[in-house]
Amino acid sequence: MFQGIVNRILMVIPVIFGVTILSFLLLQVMPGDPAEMAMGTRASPEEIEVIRVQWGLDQPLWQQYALFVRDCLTGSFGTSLFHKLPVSQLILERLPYTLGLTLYSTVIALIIALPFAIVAALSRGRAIDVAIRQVFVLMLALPPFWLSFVFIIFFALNLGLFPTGGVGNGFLENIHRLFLPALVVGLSTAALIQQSLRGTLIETMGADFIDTARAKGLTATQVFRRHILRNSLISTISVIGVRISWVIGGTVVVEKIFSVPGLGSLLIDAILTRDFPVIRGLTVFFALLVVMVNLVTDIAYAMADPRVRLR
Amino acid sequence: MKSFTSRYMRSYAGVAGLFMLLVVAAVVVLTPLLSPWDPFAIDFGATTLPPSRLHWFGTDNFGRDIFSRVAAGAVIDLRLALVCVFVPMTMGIAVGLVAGFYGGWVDTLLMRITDVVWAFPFYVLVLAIVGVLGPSEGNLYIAFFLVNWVGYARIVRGEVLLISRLEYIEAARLLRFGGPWIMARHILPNAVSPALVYAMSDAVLTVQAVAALSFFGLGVQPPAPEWGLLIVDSIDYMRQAPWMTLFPGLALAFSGVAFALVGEGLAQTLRPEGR
Amino acid sequence: MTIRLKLLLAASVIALGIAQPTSAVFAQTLKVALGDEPLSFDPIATSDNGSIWTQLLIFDTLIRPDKAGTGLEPGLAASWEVSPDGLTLTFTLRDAKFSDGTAVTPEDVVFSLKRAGVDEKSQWKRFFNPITAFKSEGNKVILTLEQPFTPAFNNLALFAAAILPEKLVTEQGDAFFEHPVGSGPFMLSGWTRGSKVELTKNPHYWQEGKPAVETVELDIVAEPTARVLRLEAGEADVILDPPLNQIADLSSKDGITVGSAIPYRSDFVLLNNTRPPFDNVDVRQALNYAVDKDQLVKGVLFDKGKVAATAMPVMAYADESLKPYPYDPAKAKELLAKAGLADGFSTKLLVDSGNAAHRNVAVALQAMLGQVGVKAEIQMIEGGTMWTTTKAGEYDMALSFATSDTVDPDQLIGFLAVNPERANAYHTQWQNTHLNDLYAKERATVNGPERGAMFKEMVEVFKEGAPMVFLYHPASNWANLNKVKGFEILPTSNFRLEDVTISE
Amino acid sequence: MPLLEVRDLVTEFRSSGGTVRAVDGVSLTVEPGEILGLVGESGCGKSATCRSILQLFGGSQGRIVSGQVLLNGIGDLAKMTERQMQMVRGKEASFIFQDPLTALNPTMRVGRQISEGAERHLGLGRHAAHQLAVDLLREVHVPSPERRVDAWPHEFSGGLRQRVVIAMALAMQPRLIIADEPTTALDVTVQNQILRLLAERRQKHQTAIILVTHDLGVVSEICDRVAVMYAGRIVETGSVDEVLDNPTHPYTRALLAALPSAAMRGQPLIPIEGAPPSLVAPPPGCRFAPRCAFATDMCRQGLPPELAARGGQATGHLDACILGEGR
Repeated sequence: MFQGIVNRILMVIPVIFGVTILSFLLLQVMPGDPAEMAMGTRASPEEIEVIRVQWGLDQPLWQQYALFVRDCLTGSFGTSLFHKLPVSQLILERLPYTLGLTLYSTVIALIIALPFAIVAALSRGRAIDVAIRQVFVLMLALPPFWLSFVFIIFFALNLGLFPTGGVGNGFLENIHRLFLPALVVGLSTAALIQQSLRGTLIETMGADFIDTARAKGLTATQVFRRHILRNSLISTISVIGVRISWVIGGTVVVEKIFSVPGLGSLLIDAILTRDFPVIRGLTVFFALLVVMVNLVTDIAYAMADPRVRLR
Repeated sequence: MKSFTSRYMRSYAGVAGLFMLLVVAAVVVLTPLLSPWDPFAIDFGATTLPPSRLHWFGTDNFGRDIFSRVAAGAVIDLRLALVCVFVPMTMGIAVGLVAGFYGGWVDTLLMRITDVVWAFPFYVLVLAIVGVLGPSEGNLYIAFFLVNWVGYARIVRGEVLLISRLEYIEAARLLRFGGPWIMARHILPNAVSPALVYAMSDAVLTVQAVAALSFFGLGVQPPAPEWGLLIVDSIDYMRQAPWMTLFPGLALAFSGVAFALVGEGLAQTLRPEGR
Repeated sequence: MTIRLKLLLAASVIALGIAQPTSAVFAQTLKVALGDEPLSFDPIATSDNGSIWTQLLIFDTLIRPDKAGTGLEPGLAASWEVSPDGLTLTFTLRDAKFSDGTAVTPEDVVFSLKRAGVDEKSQWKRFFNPITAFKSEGNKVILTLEQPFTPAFNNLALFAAAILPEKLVTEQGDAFFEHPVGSGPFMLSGWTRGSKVELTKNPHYWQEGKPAVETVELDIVAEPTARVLRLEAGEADVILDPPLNQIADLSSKDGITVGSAIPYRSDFVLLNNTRPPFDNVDVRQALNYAVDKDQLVKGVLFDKGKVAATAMPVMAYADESLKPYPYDPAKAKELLAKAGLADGFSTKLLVDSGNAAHRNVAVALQAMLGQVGVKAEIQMIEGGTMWTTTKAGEYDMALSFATSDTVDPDQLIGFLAVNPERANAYHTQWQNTHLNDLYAKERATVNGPERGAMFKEMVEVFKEGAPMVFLYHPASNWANLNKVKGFEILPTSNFRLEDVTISE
Repeated sequence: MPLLEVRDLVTEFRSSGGTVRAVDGVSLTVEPGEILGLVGESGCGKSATCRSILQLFGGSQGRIVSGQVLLNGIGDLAKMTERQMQMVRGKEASFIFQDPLTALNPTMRVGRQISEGAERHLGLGRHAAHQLAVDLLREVHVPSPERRVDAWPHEFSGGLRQRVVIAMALAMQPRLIIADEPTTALDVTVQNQILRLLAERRQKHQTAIILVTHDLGVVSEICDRVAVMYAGRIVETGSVDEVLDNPTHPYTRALLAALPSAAMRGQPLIPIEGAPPSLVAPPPGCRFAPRCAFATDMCRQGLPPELAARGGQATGHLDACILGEGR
């Protein structure tokens, strides 16, 4: 097991290496001169040239890449053109909001998806199952930014249950404030989880070992909880692991609408202002985040399901 | 093929989804005949009119007929969804087949590349690519092509590894058939079905993503009546003229559900055991 | 099914968390929701609205534009004197303190102005370069120029010339701007990047009894509709830039007041004068005739703005009687025919994808130009790359705008109409030597009617040459709860908060 | 007094193709300490009959339509609610499934799986349950049970897993074990070990066993009595020696003819021609008639014939062939 985990971690290294190359190349094709962007529209060509040299933009490509890798290794990820700060500092300031939102929406998604997946699986093929599934498909199909505004108007403005956006101080206040954005992201995640969990539940309910369990005289509840649900949830771990990338990405949209100062807002602002070190640093960071989450879910999965061996 | 059709027709979800897609197609084809309104004609004298007999879905802030625009937008959105799903699907299937079948360093190389692309959150990479290249329909395609193939590559490779172990492939190998022949005749048909099912859920997410890109001003360009763009441009009118967001939103949800249902139909047809 | 019970329980725990009241609202906190996020508080390294507006609440300048935007009023300098040849500027400082309690000294002023004019990081060097010698003397600061340069005085009212405490900036370097200290009405007490800036009243502020509010919260809310919802929910006291179409609706709501002001800004369509047919003045004028500017202001701006005669805002020395190109499609067609384009032509219109108003304007423009046979394809582009794209001359037409940083028209006329200059007539490459001469002369002429006449002439030449399609001057709009009194947006686009009061 | 008496049991399954009457009027008895073999082609309703006894229909929608399942001292299982059945399963009668590879929960340690039923029924504590699992593993001859008790199912071979399944079935000392083709999925040497294990158990504890199989060799080896099923019905039953040596129903004969027994080795196998009838809409009359070489028009009419003793047969040897009357 230990060896497996080490191997799995080692496998991450070439991926991360590739990630830096891809991020670097991506920004290389970007039109527009970063030095000119940074200096704004008021600076003279000479002043801009000074900055170009300062940032090594006059260097050959491979040297620029080496500089970028150095920035990543030292943990700064470069310096923002507009914030004039290390990208890592910007990321660390905003990371808690994105992580919090991701976690929060996943919890909400589970709370929504679990009971409905169970009900749907138990009444498989009947009207209630069909209805539940269609509602969840609809949840997936509704554009999140549209849903966000509907929620703000309905829950925040008309009912006054939640603030219209922003973040506050402290855990409880943020649980309250971030509920609507977490709900928007959570709904589409819930749809994905519900779909897969329902399938797994049905598959597990038909498994031979369920008959074995029943043959032992266990109660229906015991069979369901210990054998059906437990086994199905294990496979849900890996579904969440795969979908977490989608969830993290999904927060991008809602962060902007709900004025959550997370990584998504940072990315969008960086793209719109062409703050290229931020775009580059963030894409690498996002990839790192996904790789890490996948690593953790893989290990968790391997621990929960003894059959799975980490290669 | 015949048995595929008849089996598919037995899936209620599949038939419903197909029917819904046909409705969308019918609206697209028939609208120029039914609706007298040019989707691009501006009329400052008839702005933000609520739905009526004249304008079925009302008009927007430029006095354009929303029904005509939603119908015209269907062409764009369905084109985007189909192209952005099927081209990457083909790419991904090819990569997955080659990697899974040949194994060895080919597999290692292709799968490392796949892992790298897979590591980026979908939205982040698409946003970054479109943001860098600049917003246009062409660049949307590029972004989706670059990003979307990975899911298929992973699925198909997994299937190929499973199928390759089955005996008839071994038998075919022993009979010294060439690699491409084996792939085409034996592996491809079996490996494609899970990819096809995945493609439908991919289509739902693609329509969504296109709309989300429009939200950030990175999608299709106005005055094209792309649904996401229609919604985005009318967010400010959400309370004054709710029909401006409602109908494109419904269109988006409608086609999303249609794709999802077709996907379910395909799933039931192609893998009845619910594997 | 016990699992479901647990879920119910979990859900109710969350519900309880939700039922908790949000943090108590303190009286005398002014909450302003705006879309522009401050990026940095270093005045010489920023040029974005969010940063500039916030800096102006924290820092002082020697002199500053008055509220009407027509002249300058004392800031940290209680009085000043300009020598008759315009080469020596003498400022007498008032008795002011930074928010940490230390006095503002002439040395601080000299340090700050030198920094703006010389420091490598400064994006604003050109504005202060002409000042060649800085001297402090008692409570006076004496600045010397080698050649007459009239705008220099105005430029000292720029935010980039904000006065910083020398000691702290030298000691702390860049870190200073993370928790800046200034002599302005407020001091920074909290900053969540991307979310909000919290300001507290500066106890040492030189204007006795001001500011009236204890604390200010600047909330960054990027979506205009979300800002309106915030105001209506009572979570914001003031919001900037509500969606234009919602302003009428907002003003009819109880407890909400809307306001608007026309700042020094102008929106226009750049025409690439190096590309045919835009090299032909007839075509350029034809386009100006072809656009129904009244309709744009009415239909797209919802009357929040006014039709522009040229790309120059109506500011100091402006000729208010100058008439815009009238909407006259027949005349436009006639001019096009004269240019051999009776059947019109096809072209592309570059638009900033992030600018919602411009997206709408573009759609309307496309329709209007279509009326005279000009088929304009809309091409969206990232706001960030607009500048480099037009600079490189890779465009036909581009929807753009300009704002004035100063109250003096020199900056904008130089930017928009002079070629060669830094922007080469804002990338249109249009050139008029007479205008160039006038520009050079104006800069060396002391403020007065003579200089005014030069500006008027330049603007007329600019209008005739029509290097752009002149559109409109949009209003800056805001809305506030009725309990807020005294909030307004100044012609310089920023806002002051020291006079704002909240009544309960 | 028999331990188990099944009377006229009818069980239906709902499927996409319609309602299948997989068990159609089955009657059988099992005496205490007896091994009853239940044989027939696949799909004949052997498994369905067994599953009906404990109402374990898996993922499919099965339902007892009529008939009685009388368990001595307990009553009619067919009339019991699911909750009541839970008190019977495992404790009074337990079940051994066909495929040991899928019969164990892959995410639960084997010891826990063995003891969890006993934990509930006997109220065992953690320690006692653990000890019970070790004892049971020892009893089914799993080497080093103290160590193996904490292993995962995937760490076991097929034969060991089937031993675990058997240990599970023995946990509460049931009076009846229903073993549904317990050796089909295993290779021959392991098969014998498993069968020996079952025989041993019967020897020691007088546990009655219903052994479902399609292997007549197995039947002749360890069963006391045998019941032959065809198309949802029992066509012949009696002591093993009687039925195998002196089969009276044409189907049983055909089955035996198809068997490459020691006596018939070297002779060509005789396959039974045709396929079993559809259980959705079975033909009238004797269900074997369409494939029966001796069938007459009478065979193809009316209700399927009842089990009955024919003249000249030993006590308890019954068949359901009307032709037997005249033979």
